[in-house]
Amino acid sequence: MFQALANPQRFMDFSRWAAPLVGIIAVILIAMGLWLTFSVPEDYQQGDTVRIMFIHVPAAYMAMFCYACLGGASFMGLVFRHSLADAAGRACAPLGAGFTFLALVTGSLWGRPMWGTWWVWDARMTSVLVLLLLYIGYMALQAAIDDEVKAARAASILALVGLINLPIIKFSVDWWNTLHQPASIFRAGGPTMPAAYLWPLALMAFGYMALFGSLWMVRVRSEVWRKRANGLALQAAG
Amino acid sequence: MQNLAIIRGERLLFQGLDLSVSAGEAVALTGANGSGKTSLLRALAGLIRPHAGDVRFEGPQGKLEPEDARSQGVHLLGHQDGFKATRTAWEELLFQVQWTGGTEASARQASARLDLDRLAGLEVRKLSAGQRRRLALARLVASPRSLWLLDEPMAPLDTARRAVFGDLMAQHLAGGGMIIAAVHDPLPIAARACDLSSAMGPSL
Amino acid sequence: MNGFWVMLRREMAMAWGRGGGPLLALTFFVATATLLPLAVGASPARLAAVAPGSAWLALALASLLSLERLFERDYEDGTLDLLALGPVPLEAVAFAKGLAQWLTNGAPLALAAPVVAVALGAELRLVPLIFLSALIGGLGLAFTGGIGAALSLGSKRGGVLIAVLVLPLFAPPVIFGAGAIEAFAGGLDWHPALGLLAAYGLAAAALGPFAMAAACRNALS
Amino acid sequence: MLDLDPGKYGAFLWPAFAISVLVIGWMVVDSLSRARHWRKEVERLEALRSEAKDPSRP
Repeated sequence: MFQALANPQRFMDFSRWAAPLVGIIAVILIAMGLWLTFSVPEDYQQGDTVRIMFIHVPAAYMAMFCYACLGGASFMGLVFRHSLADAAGRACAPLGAGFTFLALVTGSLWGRPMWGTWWVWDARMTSVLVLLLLYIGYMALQAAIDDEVKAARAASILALVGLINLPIIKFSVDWWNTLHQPASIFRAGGPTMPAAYLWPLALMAFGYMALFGSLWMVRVRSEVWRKRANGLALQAAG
Repeated sequence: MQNLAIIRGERLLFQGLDLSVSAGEAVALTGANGSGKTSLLRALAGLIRPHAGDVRFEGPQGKLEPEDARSQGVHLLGHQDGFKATRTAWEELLFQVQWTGGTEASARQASARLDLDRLAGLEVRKLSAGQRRRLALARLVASPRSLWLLDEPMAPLDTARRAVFGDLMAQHLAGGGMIIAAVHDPLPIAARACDLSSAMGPSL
Repeated sequence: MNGFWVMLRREMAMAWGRGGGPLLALTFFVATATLLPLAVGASPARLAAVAPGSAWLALALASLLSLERLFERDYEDGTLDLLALGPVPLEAVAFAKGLAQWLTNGAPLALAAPVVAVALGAELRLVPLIFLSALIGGLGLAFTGGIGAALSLGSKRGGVLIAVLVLPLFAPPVIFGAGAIEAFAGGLDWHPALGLLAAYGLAAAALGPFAMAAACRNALS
Repeated sequence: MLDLDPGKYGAFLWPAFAISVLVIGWMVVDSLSRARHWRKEVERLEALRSEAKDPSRP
């Protein structure tokens, strides 16, 4: 499948109909998810704040998912030298950073009533914060190098190094968490969650994923157009 | 090299370039600035990846792997000579010679040959451009590598030094070596001209 | 003489040479540590609690300093072109540079770490472990930092950019390094933490050079 | 049916949703506007180029 999409023109034809379609699917899923979010019974302990979980957990999941996509695009870019893979990486990072930022903000708002503070160095929140720093590092490196091809390759190398380090960071933060034992608010996740909550969570997660997929295609399309425009401008000047 | 094409920053420098150099031969690359002379030399040295076409090396026993050929058989002398300003001429020459396969003895010999001995103790930043270029040439002489890739080697040299350099090049060719040099004014040795600006074959 | 040793000898000579060697990094290390009591007050109880941790934090920041010198100068004056055509691949060159960075920058900092920690109120019995964790941690910091240095070649803002790229990757060594000391201080078993620190360092030393070489080739192209 | 009254937790629930809408909104708007901008740019440059090639064509 990847080889087929590697050629820019075929990707543009494919994404012309795929992006809007996936976008519509995303809207439907998120709408249903939100509807359920506000109709499921509140948590006996957390009260209504548990509803924030339905926008926090998908965002935190997307933060990781986008970085995996970023790593995949970087690998394709480095190994197979697809210019589209570089465009995919460049397009994916801001979206991933957005979801990561969302995960941090909603997580802090969700925990606020219980912790009494706006931020607690909880294992999961800390690793999401480090992930946000990795995204910012990727984008900073991409912006710092003038030559676009070199910038894309350097950023791809960084993304792969980050991808290899991600599980290590996750493990080290969890290990560090056991050393310091702060309160963890995320006991709600996992099988102990009442069945009624599973539906909105799944709908929102898939909704976010579809949203990301559609926006990613849109941004890759704009990257392809930007490169074409640069080429034309160069020719006009040349 | 066959059907070589190089793109730098989305600009096609040249394409469809076919050129083969055999032992004892010299090629002078000419062409306007920005026509890709330096990029071609760097592509031959394996630093730049050509957009199309390939570079092949053949040794006495037949085809050589590009990596081996480049790590043992290629000297690249660019605009910058890679010397650290705060280290002494001798320290730098010794490192560069040992790094490219020469020995301390061959370094001493080359330094004497290019009468650099009295500069040995000086820090590189105290040397003139011509002296630094002779120091770089000493590396070429001290470490026996068959292919010399030279980027405007004559620029900082005065006429007397050019003659000395001409002899060195002639000797290198006589010993079965090869030279590809990007130049503006003609080389002091017989060399086949290859104009890059005209090497614009059918558009890609 | 094997290319690797020629390279290592040169890197060591250059690091110890006229550049004053690790003096700058050591001064920065001590300066950062002295700012701590000025910032949080000098009450021994409060300082002692954070002494090992902040010594480790200052160590990580100090190891960032000389990273820019690792590749940038060779890239700018044309040496990197020569290094790419040497008898050993760029990966070996990168490994030599990382090793030299650890020996000429990491080791002195590791020697200074206990002094700084004790000055901040750490108990004397922690000194051997602080030195050990700083030395082992230095390996990971040197090679991961080296990746940042190589990646930022050709960018306009070297120094700060390197910090932004590698500080998130410094999370594991800082956690395991400081964690080992804290575990020891708290009477817990500190061996696993030190083991993980060593594992991170060795992995960085094994994998880092590949990323550094790829980044150098990218910058050279 | 819809429990839209979070009671005292409203001060945390609504900001969380508001920020989510803002950030996702920014992502959508930025992506779409960027795509439209560059598509227009390509069309403008192509028109310019075809015009330069044979000005006779209207």
